[in-house]
Amino acid sequence: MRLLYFAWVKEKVGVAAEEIDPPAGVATIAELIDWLKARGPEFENAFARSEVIRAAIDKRHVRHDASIAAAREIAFFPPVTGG
Amino acid sequence: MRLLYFAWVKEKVGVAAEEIDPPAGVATIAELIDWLKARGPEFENAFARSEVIRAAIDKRHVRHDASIAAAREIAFFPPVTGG
Amino acid sequence: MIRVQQEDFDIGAEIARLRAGRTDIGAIVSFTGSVRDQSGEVTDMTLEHYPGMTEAELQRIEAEAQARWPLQASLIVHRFGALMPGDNIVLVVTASEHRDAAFDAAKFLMDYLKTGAPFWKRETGPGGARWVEASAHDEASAARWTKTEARC
Amino acid sequence: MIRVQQEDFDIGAEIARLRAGRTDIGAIVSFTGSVRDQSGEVTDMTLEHYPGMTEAELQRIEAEAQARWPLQASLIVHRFGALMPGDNIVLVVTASEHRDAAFDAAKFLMDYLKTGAPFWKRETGPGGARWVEASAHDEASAARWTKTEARC
Repeated sequence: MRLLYFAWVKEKVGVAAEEIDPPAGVATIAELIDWLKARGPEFENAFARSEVIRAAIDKRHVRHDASIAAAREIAFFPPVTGG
Repeated sequence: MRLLYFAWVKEKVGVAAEEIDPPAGVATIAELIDWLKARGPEFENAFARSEVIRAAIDKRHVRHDASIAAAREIAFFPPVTGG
Repeated sequence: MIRVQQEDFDIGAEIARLRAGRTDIGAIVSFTGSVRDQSGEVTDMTLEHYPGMTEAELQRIEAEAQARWPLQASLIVHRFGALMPGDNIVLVVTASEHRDAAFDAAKFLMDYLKTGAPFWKRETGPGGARWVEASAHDEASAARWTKTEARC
Repeated sequence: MIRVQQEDFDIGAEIARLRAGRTDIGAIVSFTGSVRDQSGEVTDMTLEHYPGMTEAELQRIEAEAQARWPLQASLIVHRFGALMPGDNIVLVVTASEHRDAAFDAAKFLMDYLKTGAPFWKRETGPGGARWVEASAHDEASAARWTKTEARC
């Protein structure tokens, strides 16, 4: 699946997008965040306060308990500040 | 003092403005309306439902119990419908 | 600022003038009221007003809004005379740092203007001419601003 | 209708296009959000967004407003990219027969857009660049529309 990062999440992880293939046990957004944090200090840092991180699956907002089973594109970003 | 009439009040009384000199006993808007109604059928008709008539003294909205003692210009009109 | 005029107004130009050269404004709300044909029931309209009192009332209403909300600028333009369906009647513009003040003040200005500014609409339709009746809803809308809770 | 674009918009032209040829509209509300310099604290701003999701969210929010209020027309235009103090960021326009629907829908669109549309502001000032923090007030403003009582 494809991961996208925006705003300071992108700055902290150091990339805008990447393809990942998490193990079968990673079933939800929350579990995906935990898996990402174990990949290195830049992910550990970006997702340190995971409760403020927002997520979208296939361009729709989802909660951290959402299943990622059918996801093609998952995005992580801070609370939005448009308008 | 000068009287002004607007909208259907003006149409019913048949004039837009006039100078009047009511007797000393006419002290409030309500008493002025009663005095006007006795002047003829067009006034009787215009002020028949006096509770819907709005009044202004010197270009400020007033209630029917307002004193007309210091009034130079008194206006009568229906509830406003601008905007 | 308030203006009472027979001629039309240009919404974009009015907003542009209000904000010209300013970089401190965060939110601008405009309200435009126009003549509705009401499914053919209205072919034209005449707006009568009370010259002198109209200006005084609009100024009073604007001052009240300026006292209640932190407005950076405000504008009321109201037309009178002969109007056709689709024509502009009234424009209210409010500018503030934040959107709540701009929205609330614009709504307040319209609610108060509707019940206080001495204008009277006379509509002409297929059945002839008639003076528009005041709406109880407008009275209620204006009354909601007099509650202590400020809104609604 | 919704648009996401880098270039500026013309408020007057957008409103004119929305109402062109129509005589059934009674009330038009516009909201314009712009970059504030915040007393010199902001020299420029960059608006990042999530292409594709932004359009989907704005369409979803507009459809929600159309379902809640009897709107005759609506428009959301949101910019992205590099902006300066005084520049326009967002335009919301709503048209309805009556003013309450137009006001409430415009306010709703802004409240929802503020908490749902995937935009992120990065401001630059004398002290450097920083990502703007989301406001708890905006979350509360959006939440008020989910109460059964509809408003406030």
